[in-house]
Amino acid sequence: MSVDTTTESAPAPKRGRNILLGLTLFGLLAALWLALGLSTNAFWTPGNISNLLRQGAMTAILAVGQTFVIITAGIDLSVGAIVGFTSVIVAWLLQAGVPLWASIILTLLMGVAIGAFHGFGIVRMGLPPFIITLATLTSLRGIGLLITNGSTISINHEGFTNFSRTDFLGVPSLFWMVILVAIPAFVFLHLSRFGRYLFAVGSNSEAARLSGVNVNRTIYLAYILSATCAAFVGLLLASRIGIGNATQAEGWELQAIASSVIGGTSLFGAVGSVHGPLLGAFILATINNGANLLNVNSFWQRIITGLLIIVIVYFDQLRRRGSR
Amino acid sequence: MSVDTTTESAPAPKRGRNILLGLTLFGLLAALWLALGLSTNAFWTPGNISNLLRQGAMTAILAVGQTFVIITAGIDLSVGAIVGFTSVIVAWLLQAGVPLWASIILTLLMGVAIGAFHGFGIVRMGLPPFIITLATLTSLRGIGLLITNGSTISINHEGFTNFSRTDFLGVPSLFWMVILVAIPAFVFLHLSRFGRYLFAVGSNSEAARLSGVNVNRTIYLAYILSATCAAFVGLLLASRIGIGNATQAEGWELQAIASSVIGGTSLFGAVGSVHGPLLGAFILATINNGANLLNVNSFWQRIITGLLIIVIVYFDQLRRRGSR
Amino acid sequence: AQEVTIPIIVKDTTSFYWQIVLAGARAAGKDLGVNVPELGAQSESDINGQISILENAVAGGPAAVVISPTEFKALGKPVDEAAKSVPIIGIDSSADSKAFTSFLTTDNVQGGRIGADGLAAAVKAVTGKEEGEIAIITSLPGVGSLDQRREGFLDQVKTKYPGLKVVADKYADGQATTGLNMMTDLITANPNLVGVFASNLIMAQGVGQAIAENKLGDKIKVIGFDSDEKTVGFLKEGVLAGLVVQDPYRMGYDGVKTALAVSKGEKVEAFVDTGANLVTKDNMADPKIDALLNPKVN
Amino acid sequence: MSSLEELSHRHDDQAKRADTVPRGAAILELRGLQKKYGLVEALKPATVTFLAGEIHAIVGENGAGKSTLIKLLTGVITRTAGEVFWCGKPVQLATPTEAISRGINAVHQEVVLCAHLSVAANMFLGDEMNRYGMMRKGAMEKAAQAVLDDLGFQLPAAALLGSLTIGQQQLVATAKAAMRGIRFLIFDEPTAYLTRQESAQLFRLIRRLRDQGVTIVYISHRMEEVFELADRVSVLRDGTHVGTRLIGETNETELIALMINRTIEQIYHKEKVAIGKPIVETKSLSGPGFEDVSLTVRSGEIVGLYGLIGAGRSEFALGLYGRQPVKSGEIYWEGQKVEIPHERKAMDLGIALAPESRRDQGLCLNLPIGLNINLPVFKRLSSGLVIRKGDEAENAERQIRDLRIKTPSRRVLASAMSGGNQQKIVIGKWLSHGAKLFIFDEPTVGVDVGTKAEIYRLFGELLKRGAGIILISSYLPEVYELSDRLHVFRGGRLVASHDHRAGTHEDVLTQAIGI
Ligand SMILES: Nc1ncnc2c1ncn2[C@@H]1O[C@H](COP(=O)(O)OP(=O)(O)OP(=O)(O)O)[C@@H](O)[C@H]1O
Ligand SMILES: Nc1ncnc2c1ncn2[C@@H]1O[C@H](COP(=O)(O)OP(=O)(O)OP(=O)(O)O)[C@@H](O)[C@H]1O
Ligand SMILES: [Mg+2]
Ligand SMILES: [Mg+2]
Repeated sequence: MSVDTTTESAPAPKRGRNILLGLTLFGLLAALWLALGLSTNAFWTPGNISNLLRQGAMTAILAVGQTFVIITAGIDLSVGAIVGFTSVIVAWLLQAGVPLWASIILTLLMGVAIGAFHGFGIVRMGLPPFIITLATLTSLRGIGLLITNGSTISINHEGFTNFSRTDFLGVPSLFWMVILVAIPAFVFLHLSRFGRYLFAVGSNSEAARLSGVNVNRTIYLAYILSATCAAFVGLLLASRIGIGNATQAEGWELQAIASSVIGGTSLFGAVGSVHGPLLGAFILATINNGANLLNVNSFWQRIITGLLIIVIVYFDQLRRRGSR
Repeated sequence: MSVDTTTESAPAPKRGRNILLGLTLFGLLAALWLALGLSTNAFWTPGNISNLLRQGAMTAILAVGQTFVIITAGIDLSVGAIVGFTSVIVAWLLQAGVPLWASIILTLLMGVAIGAFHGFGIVRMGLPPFIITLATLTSLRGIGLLITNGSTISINHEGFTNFSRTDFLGVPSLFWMVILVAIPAFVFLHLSRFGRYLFAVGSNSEAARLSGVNVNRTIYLAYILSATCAAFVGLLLASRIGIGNATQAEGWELQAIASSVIGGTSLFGAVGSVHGPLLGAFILATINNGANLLNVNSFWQRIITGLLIIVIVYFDQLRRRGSR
Repeated sequence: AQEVTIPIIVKDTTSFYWQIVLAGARAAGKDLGVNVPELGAQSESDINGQISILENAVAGGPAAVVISPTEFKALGKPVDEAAKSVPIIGIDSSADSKAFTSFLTTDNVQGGRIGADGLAAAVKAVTGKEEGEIAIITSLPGVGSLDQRREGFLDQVKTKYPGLKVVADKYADGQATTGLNMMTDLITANPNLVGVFASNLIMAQGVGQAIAENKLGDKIKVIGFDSDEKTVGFLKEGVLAGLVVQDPYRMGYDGVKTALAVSKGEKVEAFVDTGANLVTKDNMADPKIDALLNPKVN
Repeated sequence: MSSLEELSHRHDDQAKRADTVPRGAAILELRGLQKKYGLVEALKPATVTFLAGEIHAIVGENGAGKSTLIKLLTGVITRTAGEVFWCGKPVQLATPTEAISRGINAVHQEVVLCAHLSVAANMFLGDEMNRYGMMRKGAMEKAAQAVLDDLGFQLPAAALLGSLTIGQQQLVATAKAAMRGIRFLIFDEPTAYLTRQESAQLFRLIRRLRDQGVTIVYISHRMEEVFELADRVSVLRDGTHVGTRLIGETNETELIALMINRTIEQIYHKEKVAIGKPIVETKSLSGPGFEDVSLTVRSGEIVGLYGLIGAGRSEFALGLYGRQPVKSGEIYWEGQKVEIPHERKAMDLGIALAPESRRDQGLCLNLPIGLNINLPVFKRLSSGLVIRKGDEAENAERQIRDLRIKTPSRRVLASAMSGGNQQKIVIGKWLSHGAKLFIFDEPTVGVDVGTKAEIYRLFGELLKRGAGIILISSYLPEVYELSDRLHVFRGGRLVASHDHRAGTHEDVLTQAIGI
């Protein structure tokens, strides 16, 4: 109920910190790109850069949605399951002959509904976010499998499945989708008062409530945004793989969370940005892309990813403490 | 100044609550067992009860270790990976001709080392528990796969692989292992001062520190206990399936956390017990066992598990609020 | 002269089966002087991951790519696209694409049928007739090759062995322990069970363990899929009645060999079936079978 | 028009639409208002009337129900029974939003703000200035700064709240409430963390608001403040409203008698104890927030530290206690030079610290009172690793009894205690520790008169046992009356020292401010 003033748990980001952090992560990404450019011929080819932008896109969108939730000091473990589930939903709708636009809208609404259910569980039933989203994670995979009877649903809509492969102005359409999500997300989080309410709720929800902030609505909002981002990614995935399959995107929730944290979001809430998770997601994508190009054994790839997460977050902590 | 507090205005004391909660979960378990006994003939056979005790055992031990960590307001996402990893370690050691006792001790020490590394990351490097354990989760699987080269190591030590199948006094040895862990865990958490320190650190680490609690050591202790429990489960798993395989026990961390929370542990820290997670683990095992006996579709099984988690935790919350 | 690079992309690098494929490819690389990056997703259900790996591999400018698509439909377009810049050789499973230059596959539906035949024979050997309750356990839902094995198995049972009744059709979560728990529960729930088809390696291990624990090798006949030291041991002990074994080593080796030939402009066969065999205690000493069971990994 | 008025009349339309009553008429009436927490009746049915434009003080001992009453009025908690009339009409006041919309606002006993947001963002939280749906960050910051300057609070509006001291945060909360509470403003122990100078500023603000017609409710344990400010005063005892008096028709003795049902002859009880050998001596001790501090504490002696907010006293205490690294200087313990690298070393030597912020540093709020009290001494209560349950219970219950902590059981969670009772738990933690040096940082914040007297008597007990005490307080009468030696801090340095009751209040204050 009181303001948490102990110095450890209330990192005191100065004004410029967010920008500085963004810059430094950007520096890290640039350094990675430079190093890979020097060590492999293939890295700086247009084809590979396109690949990279495509490969980071889905995690990036998930990470932005996840960041809204983490800023409120919550967590959304269900995003991977939502991606798999909504890929089934859209495939099912298309197969049933529902027009494309309606299928897309219905699928996104499904995301809204799932997010609202999470909000309901947290706000009305008083469940910890970890638990309610873990439960939907389990159940959604089950429902998706039931719909497909454990198998996959093919999507025969050419326009839909070609979309993820097209380019626009030389940039892959999947990356345009990141921009499409990131710009309103930025306006929402950093410029509108609803964004500020997310921070306030994450910092001290009692204080927010006493100030007349509708805390419940803010929590609903965060989880709906996260689930809707996930449903959107479900559409993109369905387009990319051309099928609906409920077991896809397993473990993506952890990648989204990791991207968000690498991007400077604090799991204790009230610290985060929109550009951070985007950079985090593309750093992770670069590590994978680079490892493939360098022909690093896929097991080593896991080990390196784990170590890099530690190193990146550690330096971020250092910088934060230093900039106090 | 008089303190005229009448006894009838006493809010339900905490101790009674714990027992009540324990009892009620126990009641739930009993109800489940009764219902299953009525709906299938096979449930109340000695063989099936043995199976059930065996099936819940490993999650139960993981959940107890996890509970220590959660009480300090932390989380250990790595336990599933540790199980898989240590199953590889023990198989590897046995294959290399290391005597059984030495293999077991070395494997457990590996658990201690991993837990200590987590403590180091949290205490010295200032990383959030979620992140450091997520990183080890990723890396450990990689190391395990590297050791086995993506495959499995068979264990040819008959005594070791027979162990998990034996009974003692009619009770499966795996369940004896639960008791072997639970009794010292109970003494540690509920009767020793270190247990109190875990609660204090989880509630307010600054207050604990100023009261002379060695907060860092307490955190080290919690993570070492959790990782060692996981290493112990790794031994049991290796004995049970007779192989070392780094990709085993995937997702068990979430099951352990769910068991712990179903058992009344609060993810915000400072609330938890030893009997709670045990009951939680056996409730989950019963759901799976029952679903198998009733030949419930595997996909429905997932859906039901998710829903039951919500229902159980919800009623637990209600009871808690009511008893305040 | 620059070294020729032919990457091989498998479905799941964390499985023994695919490690044998990679071992074959590695051997071919050594024999033929080709650089063979060993790539692959980390789970058979990670379709998107495999697409990304394919894209990355093509970006590296190889002479050809050998791939085993995780999913028939999903990999179709990516393979089409990749084939625009480099020849693609398919192994093990196919994809919805006409762009493959050559195919070395084993028919998983056929594998399922072989499993059904093996199970029926094993049941008959004990009870004298092809009758009784049987079960199938699939390791993971949503995996193309496992779906095909299940389909082949169920179809064969339905058409050829009407006396065999499938009383349980279960999906696990890719964990041996889950397979083990499921099997012990099946034993409890279905005392008349006579046979089980465990359609991949990890399930064969889990199910085998359950049979071994309950010493039911004589009563319940289990057919597994693929082999490793552990399951071969089970086969010897009579815990498992049979294993459906493919030739992953050859697929890897010949895949790279064919790819090299294609990249040099040579003509290759468009379709090769590397086959699947039923291994039982009786034929396991057979030299040909023995070579399948003990591939030269490493 | 000043910045404050400009802002507080931002919602004038709304205020005009709302009912108004003439000055002196009843603006808010409580009829049989009651609050139960489970079986605990925190507020028994109370009937109180507040008049428009008055300063209405509420007094009562710890746990009497004052904060509960305030929380009911501001929609923080909902009532169990009773009715509330606002300008003669029944209202619900079920949510903070409803209270705010009627112009009711409060500065709560515990600072309730967002540490991660800036001062300006906190002041405008829930009531942002918008244009085209976007926040006007610059405009809000400017307006917030103007209000802070107008009120004479020297705080930067752009600073992060978490970087301020509790006292400064309290000022932000005050500014925020003043900016919004255009009809009815409640202060729950606002001076607890303020020094005399800040208090004076606050009083000026309160009178100014009253003159504008705002109704003020003022809760305090400090009688002189009540008599200085209030027009009327209501007394609560054990959740019961025992009376309301015009300030001119009552006196301190009567109020205290109403509050605690007995009289206290002397609050500042100072035990006469022979002063003995030095226990601790610091020589030019410097660390984060304090510099070059040399002082000595002898057995049987109270050493008082006085200063304004941010003078560095707490930092000095934490440095001496090993919580924060000391940069330079020396510490002598009973004549021996020692290093105190961590808190455990301090405890082993025999130092006890009752820290400044009970919520952040003092208590594990969601754990039982008993566990909190025993936390520093579990080692002593254990044989080997295992705790002796009997001793554990006995120690906790003794402290609860001795300190008269108002709880039915040691198993009740600390969070269910009123502010003053929580403070007693913090003190109780250290009494059985057997320390030689006690550092009390703001020990009487939020503590009622009766308990204050108890605490001062307790100091006497400790001194008689041969202990020494460092008493850090921003409440000048307290340090002034009790200290054998009074040190004044300013800007992290020790700037002046006085013997017992040497120099006047004004001298000390001047030295603390530094004019
Ligand atoms: N959340 C709660 N649950 C149970 N009891 C509570 C709760 N909050 C307060 N109480 C009880 O209600 C009573 C009144 O508390 P309140 O905070 O109103 O006292 P107060 O008069 O403000 O005291 P102080 O001067 O110490 O601040 C106390 O006995 C307290 O223990
Ligand atoms: N984490 C920090 N980093 C830098 N300076 C700090 C930090 N915390 C406090 N300070 C500064 O140290 C000085 C001493 O603060 P401190 O809280 O010790 O003062 P105090 O005399 O105890 O006052 P109060 O009455 O507020 O308790 C202040 O100027 C404060 O701004
Ligand atoms: Mg109060
Ligand atoms: Mg202080």
